[in-house]
Amino acid sequence: MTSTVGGRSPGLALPKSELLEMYRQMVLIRRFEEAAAEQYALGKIAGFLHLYIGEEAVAVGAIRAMDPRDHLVTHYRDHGYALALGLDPGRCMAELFGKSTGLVGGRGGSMHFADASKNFWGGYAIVSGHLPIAVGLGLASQYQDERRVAVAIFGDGATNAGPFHESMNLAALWKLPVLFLCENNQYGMGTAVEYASAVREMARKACAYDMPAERVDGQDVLAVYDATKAALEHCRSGNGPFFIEALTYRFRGHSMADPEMYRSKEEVEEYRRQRDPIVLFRTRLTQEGIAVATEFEEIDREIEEVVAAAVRFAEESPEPDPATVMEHVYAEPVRVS
Amino acid sequence: MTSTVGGRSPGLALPKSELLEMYRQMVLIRRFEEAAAEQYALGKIAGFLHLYIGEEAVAVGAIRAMDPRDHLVTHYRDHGYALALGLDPGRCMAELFGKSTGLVGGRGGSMHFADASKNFWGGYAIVSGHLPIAVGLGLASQYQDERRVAVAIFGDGATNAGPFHESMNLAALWKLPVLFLCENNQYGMGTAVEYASAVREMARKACAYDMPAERVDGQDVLAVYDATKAALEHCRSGNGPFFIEALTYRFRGHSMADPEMYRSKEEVEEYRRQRDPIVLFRTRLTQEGIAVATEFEEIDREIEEVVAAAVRFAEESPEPDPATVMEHVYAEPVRVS
Amino acid sequence: MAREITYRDALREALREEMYRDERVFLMGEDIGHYGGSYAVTRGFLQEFGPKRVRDTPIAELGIVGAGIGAAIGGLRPVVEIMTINFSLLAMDQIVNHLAKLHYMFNGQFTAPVVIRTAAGFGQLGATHSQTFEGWYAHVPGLRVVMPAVPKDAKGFLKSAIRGNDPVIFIEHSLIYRNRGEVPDDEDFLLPLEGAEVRREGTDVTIVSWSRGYYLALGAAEELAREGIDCEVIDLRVLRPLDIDTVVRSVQKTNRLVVVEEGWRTLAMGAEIAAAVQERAFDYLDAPIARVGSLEVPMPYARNLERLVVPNKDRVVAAVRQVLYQKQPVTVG
Amino acid sequence: MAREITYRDALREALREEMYRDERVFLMGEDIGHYGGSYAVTRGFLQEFGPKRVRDTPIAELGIVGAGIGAAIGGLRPVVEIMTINFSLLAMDQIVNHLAKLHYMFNGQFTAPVVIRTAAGFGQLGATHSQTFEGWYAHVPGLRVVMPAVPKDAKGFLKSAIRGNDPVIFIEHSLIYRNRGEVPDDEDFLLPLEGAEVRREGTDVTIVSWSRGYYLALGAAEELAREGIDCEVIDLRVLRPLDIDTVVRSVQKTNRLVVVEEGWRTLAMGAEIAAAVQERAFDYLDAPIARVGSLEVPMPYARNLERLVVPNKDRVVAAVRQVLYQKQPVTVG
Ligand SMILES: Cc1ncc(C[n+]2csc(CCOP(=O)(O)OP(=O)(O)O)c2C)c(N)n1
Ligand SMILES: Cc1ncc(C[n+]2csc(CCOP(=O)(O)OP(=O)(O)O)c2C)c(N)n1
Ligand SMILES: [Mg+2]
Ligand SMILES: [Mg+2]
Repeated sequence: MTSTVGGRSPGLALPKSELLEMYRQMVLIRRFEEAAAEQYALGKIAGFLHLYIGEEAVAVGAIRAMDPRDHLVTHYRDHGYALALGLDPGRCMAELFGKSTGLVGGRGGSMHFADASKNFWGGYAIVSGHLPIAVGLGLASQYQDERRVAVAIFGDGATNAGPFHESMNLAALWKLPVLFLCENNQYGMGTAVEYASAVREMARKACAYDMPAERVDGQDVLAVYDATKAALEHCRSGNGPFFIEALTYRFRGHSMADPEMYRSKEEVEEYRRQRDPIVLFRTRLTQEGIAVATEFEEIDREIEEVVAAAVRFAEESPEPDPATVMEHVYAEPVRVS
Repeated sequence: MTSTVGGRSPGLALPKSELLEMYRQMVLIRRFEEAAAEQYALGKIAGFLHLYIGEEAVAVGAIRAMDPRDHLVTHYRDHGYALALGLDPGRCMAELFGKSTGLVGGRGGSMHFADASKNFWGGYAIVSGHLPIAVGLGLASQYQDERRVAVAIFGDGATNAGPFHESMNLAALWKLPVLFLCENNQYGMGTAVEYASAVREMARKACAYDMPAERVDGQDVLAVYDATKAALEHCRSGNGPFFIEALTYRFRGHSMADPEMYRSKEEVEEYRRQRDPIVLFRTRLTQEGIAVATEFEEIDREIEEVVAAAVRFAEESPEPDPATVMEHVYAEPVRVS
Repeated sequence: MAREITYRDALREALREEMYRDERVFLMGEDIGHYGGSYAVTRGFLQEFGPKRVRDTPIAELGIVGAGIGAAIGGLRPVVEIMTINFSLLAMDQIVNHLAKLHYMFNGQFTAPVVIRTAAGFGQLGATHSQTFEGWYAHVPGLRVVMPAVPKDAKGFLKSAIRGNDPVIFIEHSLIYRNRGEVPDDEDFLLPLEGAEVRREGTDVTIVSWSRGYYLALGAAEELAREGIDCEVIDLRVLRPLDIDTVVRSVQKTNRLVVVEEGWRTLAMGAEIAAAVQERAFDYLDAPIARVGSLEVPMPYARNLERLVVPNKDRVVAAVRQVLYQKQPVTVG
Repeated sequence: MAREITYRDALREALREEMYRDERVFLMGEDIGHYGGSYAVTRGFLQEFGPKRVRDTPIAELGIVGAGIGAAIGGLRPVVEIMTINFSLLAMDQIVNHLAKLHYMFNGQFTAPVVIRTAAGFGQLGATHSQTFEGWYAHVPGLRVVMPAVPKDAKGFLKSAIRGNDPVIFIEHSLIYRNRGEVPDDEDFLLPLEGAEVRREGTDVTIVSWSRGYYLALGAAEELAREGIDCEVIDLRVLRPLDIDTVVRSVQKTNRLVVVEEGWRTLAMGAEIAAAVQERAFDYLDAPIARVGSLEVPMPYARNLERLVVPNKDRVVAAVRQVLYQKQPVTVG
């Protein structure tokens, strides 16, 4: 498994501003989601809310490595990606509140963030169902000679589903620029990898398609950045798809409804203490002499405000106009019946 | 790829009667299908008819290695398996004719042969759709501690479909006694393997599930027998599933409707001349001094009669009774509406 | 003897009793074991019965339904859980092309008695998690489709489904798991997998529904009763085979019919019921049969939009008034 | 200007013209290239357009529909072929949970204009290869579902489908590819993807059908005309959105309706048509609406059994007599 600790990460050569921005994004995701959990408890947010807390390094590292023209599709655990893409936290929170100012006007909620202007084609809630869509985006890129990579985000659980396999095969067969980025957080809902997958390392599944693959420490934002950067380069250069498995861990339940009976409190505590990606990155930047405590603290404070403002914005935004409920079922007008 | 040529095949240690029976079965399949093709041309058989000609060694070698208690499910190209299992050629032909005396009373036709008394749970016509069923049969065996292996027959084309992947993973995850026997005849309908699969060797797909796999010369009936025997032993001993790829070739079109524009006449001729499994086996048995020309000729003559009788039986059998058309939709009585 | 228990507990009892009764019965599905079941129906079962009989599976709806079929052919009695009916679309080929057809296609040689438990429901879950497809399954010869509304039926049907020899699509509803009702004590309490039930007798209009819709129908009937409108309420219970006779008999008495369901109106159960009733009770009908269903949109997340989309008691009341010509016909979604 | 060509050639022309007109249009499907298309619709296309635009795919219905969705989002105009509608069950999740919903779910931000071409049909193909599911697709908001009967519609609809911005399920029929009919010469001949067509005017009874069923309806009408029974025949053409108004207008004239289709009767298109027509033309109906469909069994292979199962002209004639009360009501399957 690739990690940057010990070695010299190319990511460390990023300008300090970018490194701090990565830190900022990770903190933003963390605080945004903590606020979302609170609002959920207050009944302001409903339905499914899948928190990304603990996994922030994956989204932040990956998005930092991407070109703005690259395509992105994710699964339902999508807040982190939206925020790392720079989408407005207010609009993100408003989406969770089901408000008209939300990313998709309140129609999608937590699982269906999207922003076409960022080539973020959405979060999808059918496990593995979005993978063929990523393949198609890769096909569109290749067909139009665009050198854009389609990045697909999914979990360990998704790799056991048929659509994953069909997607991997198609992408490899046609040498499409698709980056399969698997967040192996070791559980699919309450089912540990060992109860769901014949192999424990998701990256091994790429062998069936002769697809290059790499495992990376998903708690190490620089490692994710480095691996993604290299993988994107591979895809962009016409070498076909690439598979990255980012080993990570979610600190919260699968969704807000999760009684978490399938893992021990100790296991979770252990990860929180030892493997918090924000703490790890902060420590790293400190050790490398790139930033000092007060800089982090200032960011932390700023984020508190950003998140508070986001909640306020969501709270104060209007509900969707009921008159629009039938809009956008079809793109073309429907005249009969 | 495993072949018996050169080395000493355990299959050769079979009693002469069994070896000749294998020869007989291969000839039976060949002649049976040639007759079926004729009857198709005469309009006695309709719908889809997928001939197995050229691939006989796979069914005959595999079935010979199986225990009668083992389960079998196949794809639609199923005549060879039925005949190798010893099912009555007359009832097989009658099924093709859609007659009441057919294996399944004329309800299934070519693609849906079955005989529960032989643990042959049917030919299925949705590519890869029967693989999860084989997994379930393996599960039933394991659950009931039966030491029966579930053997699934499928083509190269099926390995690109999602259900294949879900089946492989489940079988490997639960260490089920399932033998995945892939007939790689190098085409799925008119699509050559290279246009359909990211890897050319189907056996490589097992790596994603940590499943042992072997390639075998599917034109060499002894090689198939040997490989299947060993694989079944592996499965029966509680080691989980096994994957065999039998490299073979179909001498006829995909079905009777196939204009065969996707491959050259030369390619087909080459295989017919060099790689006919019947000729290869006959030559082998002759070289090994196991049997002489007159013995083969007698079998050939006998088969002519068997097949002629089968056609007669089919021809003379009655159509299904129209009054039965609604029978067997449900196993339990339906009382309402 | 009977006790009042929840719909969830009725299901739990049915499963437990059948598992104790018959070793061949086992459960298989996503998160039914370590997680405890996404709707807690199987909570504690893994601990009680062990991992052989309570099998957590990979996320592979098609694969596990197919494995259920094979296991059933191989002599077991699988109860396969598909977490929600939305995901059953992934298993559609196994259900329709395999499970429903085996028995007929192979001339009755063998059966595949698989019970597929799944759940409909909604609640700000978004477009892909708020659907219901009972009408699709009810279209398919070879399947039995059950959608109980009350705990007694939940238990009696599930036990019959497990013991029977036909494949059964057993559809629960996430919003009624906590509903309570009387359930007989008898461990051999079984209900035949057919037949609608008149749960409230009335003379003015018939309302047909099932599952959660039944409660909407009942609520509307109670509200209308206060105005002196006397509704007969039928719980359809089983969607295939369809007990249209019970509906027809009721319409012959009331002469008016409203069907209430949660699916999109077009081509849902209500269409079949309306078509079948006009075929058999044409001369009895005093008004067009009305159908109450969801607005024809992918379900929006926002609370206010979702409320507009799904049927509610007011819409049922409006539909009843419509078939009674009490007001200008109202659009009922 | 118009020429008489086959249904197959109409489709071929539509595809070729649109491929020449717009570089973004490409075809993807199993055996559409080297094999030449299982129904020869794309024969020669690989040679004409090359492998970039005529893409043979692995057997992976779900994957290729999904890839079509992604390609469409990415700016292309994919025409995805699913060899037969039976296999579309494997892609059901992509079609229903993804394709149909994207536009709404993401608030209109983008569209996925995928055309899915597929074929219904039968002919001793057995239980898993003889089905038709147009009614299922017509249930789903967000999809347009087209099932043309005549070459002109085949061409005009397919071209419109490719140029339009909505997903379209375009269903052909294996038994009418050789039917001939007039097709305009114009390369910009487009037909809006909505609207039924009255193809034969009549006064006594309305017969509604589509695709191959239309020919059964027409045959029955011609036979009945000899006895002086004057049938109006409507080709429904598009199943979603459903042009019920055209049917209602006709029924207001004829007062009697027969629906003819190939699917199992229960919960098929005929159910919706019957339900919708009784809603809107209740007072005009002089007889129960009759539905002719397939017997409710998995399709048997044997010729004589298959003949019993599928609808035929005689059954349509019997249904017409039934709604005319000409004889004792006949069971129409
Ligand atoms: C096809 C399908 N089956 C089941 C579910 C229910 N479900 C939602 S998330 C999830 C677990 C997914 O696990 P994984 O892919 O590892 O992603 P993670 O949630 O761990 O990020 C399940 C089973 C679903 N949404 N879609
Ligand atoms: C799901 C599905 N898609 C497509 C088809 C049509 N079809 C029938 S056989 C076949 C090719 C299968 O190839 P392979 O698995 O290699 O088996 P082979 O016919 O070569 O023995 C195809 C595409 C089908 N029956 N099922
Ligand atoms: Mg996970
Ligand atoms: Mg093949």
